[in-house]
Amino acid sequence: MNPANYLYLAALLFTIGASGVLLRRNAIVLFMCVELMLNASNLALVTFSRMHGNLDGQILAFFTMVVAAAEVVVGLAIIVSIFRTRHSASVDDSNLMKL
Amino acid sequence: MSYLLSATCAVPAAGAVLTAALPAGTSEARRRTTKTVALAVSVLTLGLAAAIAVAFEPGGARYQLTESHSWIRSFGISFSLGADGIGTALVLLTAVLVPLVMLAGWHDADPAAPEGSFESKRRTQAFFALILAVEAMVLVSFLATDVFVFYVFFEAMLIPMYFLIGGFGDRAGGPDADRQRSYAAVKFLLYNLLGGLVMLAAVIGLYVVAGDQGQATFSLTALTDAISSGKLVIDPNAQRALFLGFFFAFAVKAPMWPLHTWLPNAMGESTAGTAVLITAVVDKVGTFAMLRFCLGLFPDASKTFAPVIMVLALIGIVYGALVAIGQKDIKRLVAYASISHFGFIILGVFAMTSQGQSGATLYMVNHGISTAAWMLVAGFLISRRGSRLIADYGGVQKVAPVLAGTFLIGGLATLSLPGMAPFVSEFLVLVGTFSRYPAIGIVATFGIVLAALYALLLYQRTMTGPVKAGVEGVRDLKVRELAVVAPLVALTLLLGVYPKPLTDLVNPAVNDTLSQVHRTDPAPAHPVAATNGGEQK
Amino acid sequence: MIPVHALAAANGSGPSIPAPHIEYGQLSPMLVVFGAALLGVLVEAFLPRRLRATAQLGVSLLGLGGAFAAVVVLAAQGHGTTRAGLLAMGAVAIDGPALFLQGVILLTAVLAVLTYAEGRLEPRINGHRVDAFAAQAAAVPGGEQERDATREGLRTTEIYPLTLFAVGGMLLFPAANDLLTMFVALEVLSLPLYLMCALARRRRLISQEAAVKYFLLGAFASAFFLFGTALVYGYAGSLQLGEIADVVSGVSQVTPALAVTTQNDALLLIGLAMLAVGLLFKVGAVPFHSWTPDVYQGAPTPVTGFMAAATKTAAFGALLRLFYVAFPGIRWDWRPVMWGVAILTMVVGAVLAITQQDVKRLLAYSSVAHAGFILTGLIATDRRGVAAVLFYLLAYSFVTLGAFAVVTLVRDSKGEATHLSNWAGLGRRSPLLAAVFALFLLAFAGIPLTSGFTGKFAVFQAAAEGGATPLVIVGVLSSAVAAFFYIRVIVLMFFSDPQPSGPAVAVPSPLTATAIGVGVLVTLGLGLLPQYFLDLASKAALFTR
Amino acid sequence: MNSLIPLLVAAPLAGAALLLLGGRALDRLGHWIATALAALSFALGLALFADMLGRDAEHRAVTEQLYSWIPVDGFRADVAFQLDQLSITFVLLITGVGTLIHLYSVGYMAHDERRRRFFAYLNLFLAAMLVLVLADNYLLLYVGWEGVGLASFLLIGFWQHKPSAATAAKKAFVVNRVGDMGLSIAIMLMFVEFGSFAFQPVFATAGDASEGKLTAIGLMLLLAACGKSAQVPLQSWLGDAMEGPTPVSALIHAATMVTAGVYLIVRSGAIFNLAPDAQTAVVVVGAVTLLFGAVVGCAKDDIKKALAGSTMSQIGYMIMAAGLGPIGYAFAIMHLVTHGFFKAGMFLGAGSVMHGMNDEVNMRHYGGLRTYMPVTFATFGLGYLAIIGFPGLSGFFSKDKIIEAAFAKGGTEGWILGLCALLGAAITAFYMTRVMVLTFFGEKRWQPDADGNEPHPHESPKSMTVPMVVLAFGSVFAGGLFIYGNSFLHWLEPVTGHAEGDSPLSAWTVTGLATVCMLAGAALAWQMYGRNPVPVKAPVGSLLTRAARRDLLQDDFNHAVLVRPGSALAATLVWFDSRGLDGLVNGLAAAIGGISGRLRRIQTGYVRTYALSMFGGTLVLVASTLLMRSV
Repeated sequence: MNPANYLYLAALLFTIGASGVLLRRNAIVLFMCVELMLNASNLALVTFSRMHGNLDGQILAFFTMVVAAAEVVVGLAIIVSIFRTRHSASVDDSNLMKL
Repeated sequence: MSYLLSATCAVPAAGAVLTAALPAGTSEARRRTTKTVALAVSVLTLGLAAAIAVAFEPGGARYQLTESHSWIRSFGISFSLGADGIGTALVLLTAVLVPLVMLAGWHDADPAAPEGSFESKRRTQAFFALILAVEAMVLVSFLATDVFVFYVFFEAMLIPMYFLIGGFGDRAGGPDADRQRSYAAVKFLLYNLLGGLVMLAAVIGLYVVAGDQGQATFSLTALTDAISSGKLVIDPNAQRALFLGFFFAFAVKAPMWPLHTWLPNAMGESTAGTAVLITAVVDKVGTFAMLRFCLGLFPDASKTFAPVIMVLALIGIVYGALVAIGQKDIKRLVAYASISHFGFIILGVFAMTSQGQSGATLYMVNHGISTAAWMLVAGFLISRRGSRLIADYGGVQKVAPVLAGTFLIGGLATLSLPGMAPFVSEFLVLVGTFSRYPAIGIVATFGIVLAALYALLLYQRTMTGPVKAGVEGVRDLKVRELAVVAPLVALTLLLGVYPKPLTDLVNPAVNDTLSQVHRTDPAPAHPVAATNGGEQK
Repeated sequence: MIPVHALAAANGSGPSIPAPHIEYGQLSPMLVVFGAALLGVLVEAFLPRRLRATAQLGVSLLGLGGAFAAVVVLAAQGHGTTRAGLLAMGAVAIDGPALFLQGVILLTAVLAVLTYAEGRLEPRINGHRVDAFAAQAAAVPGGEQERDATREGLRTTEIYPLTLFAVGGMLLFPAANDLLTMFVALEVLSLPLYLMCALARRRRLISQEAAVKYFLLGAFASAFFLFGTALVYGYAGSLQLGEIADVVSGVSQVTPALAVTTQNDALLLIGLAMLAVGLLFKVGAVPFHSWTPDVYQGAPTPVTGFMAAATKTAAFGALLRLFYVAFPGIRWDWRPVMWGVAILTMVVGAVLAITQQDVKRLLAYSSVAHAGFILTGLIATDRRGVAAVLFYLLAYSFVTLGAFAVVTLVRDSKGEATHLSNWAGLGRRSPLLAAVFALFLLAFAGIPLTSGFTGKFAVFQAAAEGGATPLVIVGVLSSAVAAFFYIRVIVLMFFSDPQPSGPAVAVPSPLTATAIGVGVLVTLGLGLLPQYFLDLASKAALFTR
Repeated sequence: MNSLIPLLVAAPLAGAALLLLGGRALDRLGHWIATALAALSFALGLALFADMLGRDAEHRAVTEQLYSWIPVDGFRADVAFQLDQLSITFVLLITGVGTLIHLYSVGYMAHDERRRRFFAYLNLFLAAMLVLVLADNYLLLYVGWEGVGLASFLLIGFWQHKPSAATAAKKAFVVNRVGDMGLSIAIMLMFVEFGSFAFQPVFATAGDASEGKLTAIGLMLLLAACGKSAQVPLQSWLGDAMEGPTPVSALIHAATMVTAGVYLIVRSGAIFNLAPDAQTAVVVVGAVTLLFGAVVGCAKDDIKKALAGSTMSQIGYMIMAAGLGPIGYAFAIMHLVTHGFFKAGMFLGAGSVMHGMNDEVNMRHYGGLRTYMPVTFATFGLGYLAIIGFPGLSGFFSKDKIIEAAFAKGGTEGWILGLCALLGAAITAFYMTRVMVLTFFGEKRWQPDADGNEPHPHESPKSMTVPMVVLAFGSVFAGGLFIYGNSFLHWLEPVTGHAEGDSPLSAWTVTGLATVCMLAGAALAWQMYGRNPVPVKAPVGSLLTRAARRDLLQDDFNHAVLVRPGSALAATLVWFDSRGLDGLVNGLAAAIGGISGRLRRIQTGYVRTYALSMFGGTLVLVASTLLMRSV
């Protein structure tokens, strides 16, 4: 299969993720969309790794997964604490500071 | 290497720190200590300035007593000082005026508010320390022979000046005096900062342009030497842009029409002493720098722009005088009169004749002295009556004849009465202008009529006529105030009758400047016979 | 680059894996900081509560101090200049810029940690001194649990290890020599910061809001960075900056795969742009700046100070390395774009700051404008530009830290009084403090004889020499606009009457006083006698690859 | 001997300084010190005069170089005095009349609490006036020129508590400044043309310059002369200047300062001789003013203002004579000197009358004073006879010579000028007779003053009458002395040169005509005021009378053409400065603030908006990076 297709898929996933960040209100969903973007990058990395015949991309993909996990930990902690305060996971409710 | 120049600058700087560090407190004794220390420092500075004048040989090199200390090597900057005739004259002016300003403002920083309010306990210390800080920075500006050093102090002096304007008023304003004063201070700072920042771009540009040709230095002497010897050739367009960058800053500081509108606010809202510092000392850095930096570094661009600048200066002369005539506020009137005078100075600088430039330099000194006298007496008057409005005065001469008399002398000096110092300089400027630009010279001469109008109208309205209600209680000048005015009046008369020491000091530097711009005086059409000309020295 | 055949070869030779060569000595600053962070975690776990605060402070200061000492030693040994090199198989570069910025970050962190430990500002609770951080971060604001925690005088001492982790990431960030390391460093420095933002004792709602905003946007930006990494990797077939540079400028050997991918410049350019997005987000450049005011305002002020100073330093370090090491070959592509970003950043930052009413937001916008000024130095694309940026970051860090430290001192009953109207007349009540803050503001405004001026002069000069005269002019003009709001604050402090019920200025402990004092000294020192540090920056201004 | 010249100036200058700085300690003696110093100066003048007489005509002019004043490259201004026949004439007039008026003022100002200051100003005036006439270059002359202006300002406004006095003082100074502008420009022109503005070199080289340049210089000098000597169009200040104490009017605004314009033109003869167009302008100004002043003098009821009109008119004669060139210079000066005597005498007489009449100045409130103030009447009467040109008295000779010279100008011009001068003589006789009759003859029309005090006219004290008597002697005999053997003409000839004109009328015809005119004018006045009762309140009068009372609408003209537009301009500029220029600056600041306020709104506080801006920013960044490559 033409490796370009994987790249197209990666780009598509990335765009979907980014759109999700822009469109969804729920903080958790929003964060999942970011994860999607990271995974799109992973896909691209693995594809390129394959194309170039070296492992750098794949290694980075593993790192990405670890980082994503760490992000989840931190992110969920923050989101949960704000949910407990506000009883809402909508990011649009966090709007005290502006202008 | 002599350390006289840096000592002269360092003494007031150290004095400022010392004064600021004196113990705080609002007791009379504490305040007097502060004032005495500050005054002593400024007198010491005067002594050092006098030493410079004595050590300076008018016939010698352009820059004397030079010293150079490595400062920021990375940018080719050294802390270089050097006195030339023009700088020395202005150093003397500054050193003379500062003690007088302090003496005049002896009580300006006394607590204004009743005990227990939020008035700072360091008010007095701050006031005198700021004055000394301004003095130090002004002195460095007059003596700097490094473009960067000049720039730094040119710009840095804004800050103490800003606090002087914003923090200490003359207590004669209306109900929103505080707001007006902080507006004035901000306006002063922003205007000048904008000018300074534009100049910063030009300073950097100059360094880059010079660096491209292997002259990566900020040393004024090195740059001017390279320019006059042709080692450094700045492309005309670049030269014009750089000139405008420098000139803009100086024109704001000077201030030249139409960049002058900060001055009336600043002088109107601050204390009389501060107003004198602004117009007589700080603003002189602007006109001084035109002479030293604009002409020295960008001779061709200076010549290109000279006619435009002359016209703006001319507008300033007439405009300033007319607006002065229409003023209702004494201090603003003096401010507009100064704007008119700055027009003359700029005219003299850019006429590029030896009379014009000598006149402009003398003008800086003389305007400093005469306006100081005028403004300080006005300040004494305002402090007594508590109002700046001309309409609140009338018949003061009846109750305070000496005050009225000195005020008249200040006014007469301002209108350049022959026999007083400003006449010498004004006439030189006019002659110098006329010999190259006759039309501009003639219109500028019209300024002397307008000057008579605003000066005498002010005198007539405030001092003569029946005694107005509220003026009866005005006391005549006290000894301290006389001690302020007397030297100024004496200098005005002395330099009017015998300006030779000053002209001798200034002439060589002026000739050097003229040779930098490759200008010679226009020759008379039909010179008088050689026997008469031969006597000229 | 770890080629596949190398691993295969290792397999062939036997069960032992050749250990990668790690230069522990040269990595010691980071190792010390991470070690201290882990120690901090242990302290948190095992030490009784009453000892924790002191112990954490000690551990942090020792760790940071030790790391700084290591940096100094490394620099003295010439690792910044002659012995600069790539370490850990090319993952990390220890060279002049890296060491210089690590030094700056460590010093800033020391001062920041001092302000964390400040215990005299908040009123004592049941005899317990408390600091600026939440009693119990997990407790619901205003809830029963929080009240209990507060009554018991609890303190979030986790802030210290978190900070140390962040510092570790920051140390690595400007030293990262491949995109993988850079990404990891980015996350390591970011994740603790997200948490730290949420830890304010007062106004916990906005603190949490700041955290969530920072987190979501930070993660979003990281995603861009990562995708950019993927694209650049796709183009160059390598993550190491030096090798990318070789491919970009066409000096490396062309493998068949490279022959295909380098056909497609879009990969490179889009990748570069997305990498830049990730980093520009961190430095707060327009249009990626929108998090700055909210986060700066909401985060606990000591954290804001740390974040504003150190994050910016680290991120600019990474940005410099990225552009100067990996992409000098296509500078004609990215320079114009960065021009635009710089101009936009300077102008928008300055203009938006004018109408701000909150001192922390004001400083946030000011930091945006400063990011723009620093970018002009970056655009110079020569050694002088690097030196200028390094110097500017040094100057800026201390001013920023000092300024935020001053902000912590102006308080009323509800905590810090950050609304500008509360600052009216401060100069009459506490002239010294107001004078110090004024000094910082003047340094921000770039008034001569302060460090801000020297820095600004350096970057503008570098930019002008690099041919970016219009940038200098825009910079100068936006400096004038920026001056307006700094001066506005000074006017408010000195020339306005104090409000009768206005805030009081708390008397700080020596900890905060030290932080402020050092800030003042550095501000004046770099303004009056900058030569030594300019030399240092200029010596350090060469990237190794 | 020459070293005494600076002392001439120094003596009164020292007096001024001493009196101003000396404070109250000198209140009791100050006036005598001032008078003594004035007398000393006069004595020095006499000594120098005697010394000069002892030398040949060619060697009489001497120069005393004091020091280099403004040494700038290519520019040389010295403080140097030149004493020649012309200047010694002035020196003697100034110090002589000046001393007398000092003496007079001792009595006149006896009750003024600021007498010391008055004498200081008088001394200051003497010093400045002496600098003016002794200067050897135009710039130093300028110092004296404005110095007398200053003294005039101080003395007109001496009673500063009166707003009218203060206004008049300022007006005098400002109007004079317009003239001074002319002098400045003239000096600048000379400098550009000759590289010098000292008398000797400029006059020696004047011939090299083009006539256009010389005309320009001449016109500028004329402008200066118009200001100082109250000639049309800068005449308006003189009438108001009568607000000053009467001795001031006598000394400054009759005898000396106002004649400085004549001095300037005569001194600059070398330039004017080469610039006929400028000369024409001078005679036109002189002729117009002599009629103008005379007409104004006819309508005034204020004795001092009537005399001021007369002064203006008489100086018009002198200016006209000076404009005639070498045929008139000497006569201009001669009339100047005789006028100095009789006009000063009459002013002192007027002062004496006012002194006796509770400071009343309205002649309609006088009448029949001759018996109450016999000395005043006699001296004033002699002055009167002198000014109207009664045969044998000094005015007769000097004025006659000017009329002759006017006719001698030749051609139509000569006729016009001559007839003007004759007409002027007739009007002079008319208004002076009117003054004489209203004051000293007829019935008493005395009115109580504002406080209700009835006047008790009495003769003035000796200190006042003695100077009047001395001046009356001068009024009677000076003319004859000067004309005897054309001594004055020969005396001045080395300085001014002399030429005989080509008169269409014989000298005797002119004398006859002048006498007839004089008699006609006097008779008309007698008819109108002597034979008919004089109304205490001035009748409305004809249009011309009303206009003349308002100084022929000069102030109305100046007000409409200069003052009102000027203040409107100033007000407009004040508005423009605060609203226009400053508005622009504040507007710019407000605009940036406005932009900031708008731009703030993109900071909505919503995370998703921020994300959107980042996303958009990324797209732009990517797009522009790609675009850069394709460009």
